[in-house]
Amino acid sequence: MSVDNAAFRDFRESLERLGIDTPSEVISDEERVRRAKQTFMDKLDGRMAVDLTTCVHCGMCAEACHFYEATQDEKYAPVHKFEPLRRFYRRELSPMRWLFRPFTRDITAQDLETWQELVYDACTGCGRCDMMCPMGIRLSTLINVMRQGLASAGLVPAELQALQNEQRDSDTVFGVGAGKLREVIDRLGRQGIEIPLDKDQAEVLVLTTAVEVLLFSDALAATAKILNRLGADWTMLSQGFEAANIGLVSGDEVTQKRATAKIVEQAKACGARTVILPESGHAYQALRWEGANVLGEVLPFEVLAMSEFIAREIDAGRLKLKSPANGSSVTYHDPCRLGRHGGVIEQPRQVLKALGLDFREADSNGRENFCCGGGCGEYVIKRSAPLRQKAFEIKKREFDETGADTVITSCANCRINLMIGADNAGWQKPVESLVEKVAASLAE
Amino acid sequence: MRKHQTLGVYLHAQGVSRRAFLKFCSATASLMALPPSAAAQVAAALAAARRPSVIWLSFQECTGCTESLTRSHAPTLESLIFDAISLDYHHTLQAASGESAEAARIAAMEENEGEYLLVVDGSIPLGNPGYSTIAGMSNLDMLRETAGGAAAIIAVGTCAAFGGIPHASPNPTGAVSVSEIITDKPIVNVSGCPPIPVVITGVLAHFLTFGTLPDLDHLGRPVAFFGQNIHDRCYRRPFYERGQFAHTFDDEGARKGWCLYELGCKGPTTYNACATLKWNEGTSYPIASGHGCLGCSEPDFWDKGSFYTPISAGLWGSRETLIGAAAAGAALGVGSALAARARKKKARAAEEAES
Amino acid sequence: MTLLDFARGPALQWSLIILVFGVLWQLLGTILIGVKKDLSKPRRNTAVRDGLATIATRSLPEHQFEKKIRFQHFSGYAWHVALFIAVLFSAPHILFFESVLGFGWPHLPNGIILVTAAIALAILFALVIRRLSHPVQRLISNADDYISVIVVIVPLVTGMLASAHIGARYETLLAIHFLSVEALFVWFPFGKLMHTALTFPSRFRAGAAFGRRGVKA
Amino acid sequence: MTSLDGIAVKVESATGNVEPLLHEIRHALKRVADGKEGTVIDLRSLPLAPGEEERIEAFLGEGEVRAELDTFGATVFQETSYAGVWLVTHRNMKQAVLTRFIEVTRTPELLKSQRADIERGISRLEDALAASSKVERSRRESVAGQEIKDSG
Repeated sequence: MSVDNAAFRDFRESLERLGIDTPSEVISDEERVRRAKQTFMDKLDGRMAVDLTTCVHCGMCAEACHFYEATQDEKYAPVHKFEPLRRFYRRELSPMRWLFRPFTRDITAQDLETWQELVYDACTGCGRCDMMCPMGIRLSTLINVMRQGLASAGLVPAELQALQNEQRDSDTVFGVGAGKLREVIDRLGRQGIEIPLDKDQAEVLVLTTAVEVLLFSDALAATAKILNRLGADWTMLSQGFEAANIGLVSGDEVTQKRATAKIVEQAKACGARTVILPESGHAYQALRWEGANVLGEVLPFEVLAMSEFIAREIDAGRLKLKSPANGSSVTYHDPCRLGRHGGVIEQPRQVLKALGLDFREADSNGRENFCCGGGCGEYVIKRSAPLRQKAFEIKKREFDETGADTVITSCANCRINLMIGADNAGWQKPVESLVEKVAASLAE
Repeated sequence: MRKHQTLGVYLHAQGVSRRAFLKFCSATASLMALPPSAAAQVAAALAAARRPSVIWLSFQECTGCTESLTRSHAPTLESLIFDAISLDYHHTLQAASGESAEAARIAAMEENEGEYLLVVDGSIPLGNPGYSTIAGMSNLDMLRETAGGAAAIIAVGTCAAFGGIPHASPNPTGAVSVSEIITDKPIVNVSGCPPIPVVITGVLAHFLTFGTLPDLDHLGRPVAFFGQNIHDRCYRRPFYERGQFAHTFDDEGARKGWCLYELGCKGPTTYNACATLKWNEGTSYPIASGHGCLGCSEPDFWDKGSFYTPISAGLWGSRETLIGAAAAGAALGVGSALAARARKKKARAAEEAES
Repeated sequence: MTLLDFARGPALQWSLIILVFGVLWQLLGTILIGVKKDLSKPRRNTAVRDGLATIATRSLPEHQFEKKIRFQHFSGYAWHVALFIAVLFSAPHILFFESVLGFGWPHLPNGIILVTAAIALAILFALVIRRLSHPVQRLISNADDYISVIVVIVPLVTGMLASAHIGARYETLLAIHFLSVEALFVWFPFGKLMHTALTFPSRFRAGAAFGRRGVKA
Repeated sequence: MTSLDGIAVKVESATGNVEPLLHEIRHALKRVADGKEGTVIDLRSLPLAPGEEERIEAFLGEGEVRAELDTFGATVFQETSYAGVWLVTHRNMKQAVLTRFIEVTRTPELLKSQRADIERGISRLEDALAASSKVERSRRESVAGQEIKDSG
């Protein structure tokens, strides 16, 4: 069901072409370093300063990282991934900077280039190390500052840079604009699934992502079915449907802010009190937790992930489900930015329980879950494919250990990455969407 | 006793039996902290020893050292050894006075040029020479003159050995020890305030017995007596190991005779024989009497803080300096944080301008 | 002035001045850089409770991670506990603290202190060997790590020697012990030993930040 | 001592030196039994807590022989209840203890008559004998003279 194999092949092929013709900006080494440092200076805050000072170099964070776990290569130790940032801090921002400066090597363009691989190819910002650190250091936020600095220095990997440029310049991702959305909505309409588009006013604004439009339209259909069943006053907007935020993952603040502003503007215009995000981890982080902060204003609506919304409606007794006939066994993969970074951990489990499925928890789960291996835009970087595949083996082993027939998740990116990993490994277990599972079990 | 007689001949002439002499020798060996088996060696050496001339000079002192020696159990072994030397000058003890006393000193120096022992108690003022004089002669001049022909010098008491109480801060007379003035003669420091009398006689006995000075530690003190600290030889040491301490002078621990470390005992850093030789005819010593060691045989013992400050406590200045340092650190911290904020603000503005 | 007088007097005073001065400089200079107010709507308003919980829970074994870090975890516990016992409950130390702070507390017998100090030392050596041999730790270690470990090892060793009166005269051992601790004081504000002061604030903030998103950190 | 007893000081100290000392004595005694050299232990060279010396004394007890030497004050040789273990106490003329030794030997060296003293004794004896024979002779001579006188 749910995934069109031909569409999946096309999508994988388009990924192969991504970034090939992205013009690379010509920047001198000095300028790269200057820009990176300027961003570091802007982004490093007092909390990060405390973290950088309190680190005792115990190296335990390595044990949390799926890339270290998969390769045992010491350079993938999370603490090592922000080493240039630590040096920058000691030289330029720490209270003892003038004391440390003579003893701390300055960062060079070479450093930045070396670290590009470590922070883009070998870190998905999953934050598992944040949970491990005995000092309470939030390593993922420090690595994110590294990404932001590298983005300023023009060192985003070409594939991600291409996506970022596209969203920054034309507000589309993977070429999915209003036309493509309408096409899908029309197709679904013909199947009897009605999606209200561009209503002037609506209680609920529903967003989707390019990946959903291209690959997982069943998930979009499922969302529509559920909202329609609830009789919600909802709409999608052809000028503000894209929940994906490439700026967040590439580290480019301008793109991030622009993508967020667009959603907020549209939501305000239609008077939405609730904005429902599609199955996407980073979209949740971008709007739910960072939206207000990048815009510098409190958002005038509540932001819910679809899984969170469903759980609430079930809990309130508004959404009734029937048990699936076969009672197949499932396990749930927590998307990092929904679970560990987002706090949506219990809700999907409540939903699975309500579906009456034989739910089996994997060895790592919830706040300690292992990343799918391709988050934070990493799955588009061709160079990192072998590394991702090694990390996928961890997921595969854990999923197999549960004995569950199906892997359920609630993030299109996780889903794609797991599917690519499975495809490469010849692994047969289906990776499905939570929303689709719910839509398929709506009580008559 | 004629000066060039051997001690053996002298004692024999006095009708002292060989057995009595051996008793004397084993007691002497014991007081020199030699093993009992050394008694025979001591006997042989002493029998052949010649009677040395001794000149005793007292400078800035309280006569406590002389008192310690002479008020000990006389007539005793110590006095016997004292008898065995020819004390030619000691202005407190000698009968002669005035010019005849000084004449005795000059005579002894001339007669025993290069062979006499010089004993000094008290420190020497280097401030105004008039601070301390004998027969119109400053201590410094008298020491230099008398030391010139001495075979060796015994600095008795902490004043002579290390400057002692006159040397204590602010040292108004500019008092110094013998060794700070005389550098070309062997000097034995018998420190203590006062020194244990048998230690004084022990050193004399050693000189008498072997004609040499005993082995000295890095402060010029005889290792035999100053080789171990009070703490290591203290009978209260087991309490220290068990962590049983008296906290005040009248608490349960004090009554039970527990360790006095917390009450400022300087035993661990004080090298002397008090814990084994004891005082008052072997009766007791300060710790046995319930008071911590003051460390009187160590240099500058008067200036090392309160006698009642434990040695593991710091002798640091004042809480005010620390509060000052804290205030300065806090100011610098706040200042650098404000500077960091300013730099961040600038970077932020530049970021926004460039994007 | 003897070495001990120097160690107990001016060296102690200056090292304490540097310690207090440096710690406040580092602490305030770091924390006061400031954090932007988070404008997102919190899932729950329990920041203080979550922060405090994380301070506690990061000291507990965690199920998911425990199997991989058991050695470091328990050696870390043992090292810190042994160090604290040796530092805080040795009678001479309490007298020292009393001279600085103005109050004291009960102590443990010398033998127990020596054993715990020996345990602390053994663990520290094991951790140093790990740092020198484990690829990750070797990669991420810098001069600070090695200086910090040395300024901690030396006081432990000299303290044990002074307490057992082995190796030199007591006052020399005591002076060296004092001086080594003073070296620790002087280094403290400038290196990773500051984790002593910053770990709990760091954990608190992590707990509060994750807590407002509804995640137990 | 009565006034000191009034103060409630109860010293519970033990240096731990007593038992090792007693063992040392046992070993020394075995050596003497094997015909080897004796041993002298200077009690002043050991740190002892108040009462410990008395404990040693009480442990060793008193044996068959007690000898006293009277020169520069009294010296007492007390064989302990263990034959071959002697407690030797040297006192000065004021009866104060100078030194105390435990001698493990058949006879303490100082108790034996010394060669020099024996030699001096011989000469004194000879002198005394000579003096006494001179007296005898003169007495005899005077008696003989009287007899001559009487017979004359």
